Amino acid sequence: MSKKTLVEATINGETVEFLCEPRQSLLETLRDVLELTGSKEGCLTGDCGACTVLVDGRPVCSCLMLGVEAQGKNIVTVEGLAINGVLHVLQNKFLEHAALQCGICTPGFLISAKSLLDRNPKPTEHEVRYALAGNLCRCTGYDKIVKAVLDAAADIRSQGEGKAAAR
Amino acid sequence: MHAITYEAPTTLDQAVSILKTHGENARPFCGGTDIIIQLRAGVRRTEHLVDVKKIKELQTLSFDAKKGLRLGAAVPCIEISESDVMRRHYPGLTEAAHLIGSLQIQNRASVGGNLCNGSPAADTTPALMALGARARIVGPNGEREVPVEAFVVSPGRTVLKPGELLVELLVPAPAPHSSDAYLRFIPRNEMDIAVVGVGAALTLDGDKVKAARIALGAVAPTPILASKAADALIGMKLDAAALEAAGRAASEACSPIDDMRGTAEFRLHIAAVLTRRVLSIAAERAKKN
Amino acid sequence: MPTVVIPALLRKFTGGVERVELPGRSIRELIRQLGERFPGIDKQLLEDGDIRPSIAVSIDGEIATGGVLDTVAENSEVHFIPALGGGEV
Amino acid sequence: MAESTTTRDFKVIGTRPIRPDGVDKVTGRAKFGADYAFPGMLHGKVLRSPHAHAIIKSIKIDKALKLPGVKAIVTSKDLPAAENKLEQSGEMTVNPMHLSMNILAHDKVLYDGHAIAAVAATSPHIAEEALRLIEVEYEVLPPVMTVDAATKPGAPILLKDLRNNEEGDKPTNVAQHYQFKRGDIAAGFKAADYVIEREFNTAMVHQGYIEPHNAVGIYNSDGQATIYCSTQGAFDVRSLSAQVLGMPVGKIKVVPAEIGGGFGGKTTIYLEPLSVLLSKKTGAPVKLVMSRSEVLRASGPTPGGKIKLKMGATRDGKLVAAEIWMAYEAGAFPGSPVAAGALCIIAPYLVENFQIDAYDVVVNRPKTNAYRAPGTTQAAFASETVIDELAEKCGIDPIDFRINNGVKEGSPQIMGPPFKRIGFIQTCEAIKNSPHYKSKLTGKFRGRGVASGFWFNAGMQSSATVNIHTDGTASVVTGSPDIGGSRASMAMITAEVLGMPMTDVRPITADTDSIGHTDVTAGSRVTFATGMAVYEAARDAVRQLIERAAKVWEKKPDEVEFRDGMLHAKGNGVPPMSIKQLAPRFPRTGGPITGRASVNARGVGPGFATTVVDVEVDPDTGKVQVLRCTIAQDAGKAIHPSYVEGQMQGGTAQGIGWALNEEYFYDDKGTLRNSGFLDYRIPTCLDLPMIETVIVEEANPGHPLGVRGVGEVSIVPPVAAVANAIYRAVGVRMTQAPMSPPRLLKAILKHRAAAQHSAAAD
Repeated sequence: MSKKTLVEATINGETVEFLCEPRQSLLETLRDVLELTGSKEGCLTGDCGACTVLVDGRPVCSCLMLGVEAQGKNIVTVEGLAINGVLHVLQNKFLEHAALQCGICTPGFLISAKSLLDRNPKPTEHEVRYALAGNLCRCTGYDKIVKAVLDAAADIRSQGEGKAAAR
Repeated sequence: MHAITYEAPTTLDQAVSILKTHGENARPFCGGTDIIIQLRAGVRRTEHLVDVKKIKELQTLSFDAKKGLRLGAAVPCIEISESDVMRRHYPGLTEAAHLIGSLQIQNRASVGGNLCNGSPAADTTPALMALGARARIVGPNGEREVPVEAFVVSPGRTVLKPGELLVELLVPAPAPHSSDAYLRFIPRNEMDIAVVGVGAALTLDGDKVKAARIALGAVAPTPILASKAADALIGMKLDAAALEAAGRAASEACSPIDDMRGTAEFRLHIAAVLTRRVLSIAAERAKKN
Repeated sequence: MPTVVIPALLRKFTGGVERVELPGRSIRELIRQLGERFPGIDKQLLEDGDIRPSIAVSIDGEIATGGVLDTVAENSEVHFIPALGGGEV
Repeated sequence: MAESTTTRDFKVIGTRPIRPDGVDKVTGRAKFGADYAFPGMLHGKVLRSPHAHAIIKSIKIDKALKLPGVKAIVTSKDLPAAENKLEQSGEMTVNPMHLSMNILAHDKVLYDGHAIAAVAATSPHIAEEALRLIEVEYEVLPPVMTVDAATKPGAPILLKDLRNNEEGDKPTNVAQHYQFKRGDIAAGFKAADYVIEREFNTAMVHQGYIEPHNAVGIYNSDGQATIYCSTQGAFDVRSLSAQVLGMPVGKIKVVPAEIGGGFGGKTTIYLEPLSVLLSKKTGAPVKLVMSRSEVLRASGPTPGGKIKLKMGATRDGKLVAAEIWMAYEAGAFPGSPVAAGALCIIAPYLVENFQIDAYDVVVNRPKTNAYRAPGTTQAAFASETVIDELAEKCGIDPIDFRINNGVKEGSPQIMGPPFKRIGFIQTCEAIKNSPHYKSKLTGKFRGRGVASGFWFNAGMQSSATVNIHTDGTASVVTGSPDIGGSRASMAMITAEVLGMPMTDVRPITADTDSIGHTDVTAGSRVTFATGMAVYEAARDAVRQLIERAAKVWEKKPDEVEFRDGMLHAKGNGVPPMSIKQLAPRFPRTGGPITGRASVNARGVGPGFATTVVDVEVDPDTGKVQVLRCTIAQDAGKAIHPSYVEGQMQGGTAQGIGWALNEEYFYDDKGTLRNSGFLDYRIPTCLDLPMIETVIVEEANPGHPLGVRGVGEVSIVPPVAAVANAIYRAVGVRMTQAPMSPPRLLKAILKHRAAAQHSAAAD
């Protein structure tokens, strides 16, 4: 039948080893093998983005990557955004702006938004909308999500300036 | 999904020998953004996936002003859209790579994979065809090159034989006063498959067309070259009449179907519209080169 | 007296009559009195002794919740309308 | 009943605190249905019909059962016989036999994706492989896909037992005819200077919640079953599953998980009884999760249909008559929301003469279910487009036309009796005065359109408990699954009544054994009805607090009053006491304090919305871009304005998707060709502008806080508003939704050809 493979990867900063079948997606591996159920399944075809995780700093749909491909990779999921219980600025802004209703798409949006702000701390509204176009939300009409991300970017910039001023 | 095996060779020889031993049951595996979906849906029953992303030749992107572009089959689309060289010399191909799916998809999907998937609606294939790209293939019986327009033989099927592997795409260096462009029509602004896609490459001589290639996607069982439409432009000024004629000729080259993405009637009309638009964009760019 | 408005499709029982004044003070009484005045119409409104699940009772413009037990006032207006489906929160 | 909320000053209500369940949802901790796992849990998959209409001649499962890892397979043989009659369940009427036939096809499959069998195995992959080994022999019948096909003479009959209220014992595909009348339409049209008559067609569309249906069933040897699932109504899942399984309601406990969107689509059952059946057969917990394709093929979309509408107005812009014929695709079983559509289609307007005939028609498509203001968006597309056309003929601004004909307090409802306090005119005026409507729209092929909408909203049953903890903080327990942030509202109402900060109140959505019966989260009823129960439960707790304080002070309860979270003894200088101070004395004054309330809520306040959109059309491709959008909606009282805006924006976005690209695309064999998010195109982030909102607060006199429902009516105006904007942009009146590029381009080219022709003629 389907033999399992031993995979070693860094997930949310921790080196982990796990066994998975080649046919198991990274999403399935994260959720069913590693019990990281924060990444969600919405379509299994790469169209909704609810399963988005960072692989070596790039957002990918974990439903379209095999678990065995994670070998040697650095993976960040929504569970890895808060550091020692301190929420990431994006998480705080999503709460402040009521940028979630049902919350099923939220983990994917947070990951996509983080990857945008890591590269581009000064995005325009259109750049935010483009970066989030691979994540579907059916509850909010995106309005409050886009505002939350723009506000988070502003926060990150002012913190940066703060640090610069301190130096 | 049915049970599969997964191997990730690091050299071409290893890859070819693995593919050879499994024959029909094996497939090269790159971004996975098409094949994983197809395996889940049961439309492909491949049992052995051979991950080619660890092979150096398939990961190289290099440009030489004389020799042109060598684009490894596994180079992810995101690297193309983020490459200044690509944006400068092959803006149309870059646009096409940038249009595929979402950022999440572009981080995994490759131009080579897009071609090997053999979809009539692949975005990068018409762009490659317009540029006169060739596909370098290795297999048990050595190497061969195939022009991209001959690579896809029917929906989902390509010239690749069991054991063969697409290594890289070879794109000629753009001549002076040349450029390319790609446009597609989709109902939304992102995430859709092309209802019609048109790629064009032009070389200008003053305000006249010296050379032209036009390719279309999603309007026939495979991506097609609209040679008549392109040839008719040679020696012409790209005025409204010429664009109109080219659009009509491109549309006449199409044999589209009705489906959930659009009617045949709609596709024929859009093919003409996009051909006019894409030619104008390519011309504007060519003037600047 | 309370007024009962006959649903369009049940007016075949009333010979086209649209509004009837009846002395009843509860939905149960009103339906019984309707049945006496227009034989058969009560069976269209009742099932196992209560309002059919497919029907809602509106008293003075508000959907009532007590079925045949609901009471009505001297000048109440009673309508029988289709039970409706709903959507989000 | 209610003090006018506009004159009341609230401390918590109307503010924008962080939602209590927020942190769990941004950290990935929130447990949705598919996130549940139990030791020894098996995974289930469902075999579905590839045919739209066929007789099942045989099902062979032996090969599948032999596959290693396969533990059990169930078919309709495992379901008890069910009665063919209507029953009330929550707000819906249910036919137990049809429900059972939809869970697992009995002798016939009635749509592409109809469930036939379910497998439990040690992994989802093995269960999937097993499906391929189940052999089903079909006798394929011609599919009946549209209202026209289903009603033409000699049409194949879907349900042999189906009879309607008019054709006696004749087998039919028409499940029901509804009719609503007022005045004399012939006289009405005689009085009209302008009469517009058009036929509209709309496509079946899906709610498109991102979370697929899911269920984990655990059946214990003692006959007790537990179901974990994402649902809008745990109590409905319990009663419906009990019905399908022939189990006593009391033997089933339903634990509502966090729910990833519903919009009406998660008000019934699909996988829940299967998970229990498979668990009973295997003795292990069984989890089933639908794929996206299964969600689109086999859950409950909202109907497409045909609407013929004729409306007349006088020269000075008074609507005088309406004649409406409408038929909706119920899907494989009766029960489309066509009656609701009929009662809403012209509800915002005072029309003295009308006749509305509505038909519920079964077709070989999935059984439709509720979707945000069910049946009304399709209807408003027709009426609001024709009203726009009449306004144009009369040369009156479309908003003024609506204000002139709009219903207000005292105007008769479609059923006759007068409206109580409502805010329709106010929503029109809010849009008229909005920066958006006042701005000038410039540029080629751009247009601005407006439309309005009405929805009843619902009341129904809710229960709530408010517990005062030993430290004087509180928890509020309800049975209403929280789709859009309702736990925040429940906590805020509790905090308001108890005079404590919202952060001192923990809101809980309880399972079906832990709270009194509570009807489904639907009909925009949670903040209204469950909010009413919470308000009463909190007041019950306050009554008890007063008694306890009286005891402590050795006074009579009427000598103690409760103000701003403090207990005050009347008269002499006894220092006031906070709840925190009183709480430690609960044990010696009678024990814990638990406030309770259960309501079958009356006093529902209907909802109105008016929306304006600006669009730009590409005349060479037929593609429409929405440039700007503003919606004004009457909330009665906005408890948490951010989440009220969220409901307004979300419904508007769904309406825009409905207007432009969303539709079920079936081929001639009745197979759904776009059963995925790739080709079932809901709007992405790049397809929408910011959605500006104006919350109108016209207090509902039937609610202690003035609340109306806000969840639904926002979806009603956009389809018509977009159609009206397209007309202003390119001069074509669209009568088919969605107004997708191929359809719009065709209309534009036809319009151009006609224009050239007439130009040539001059």
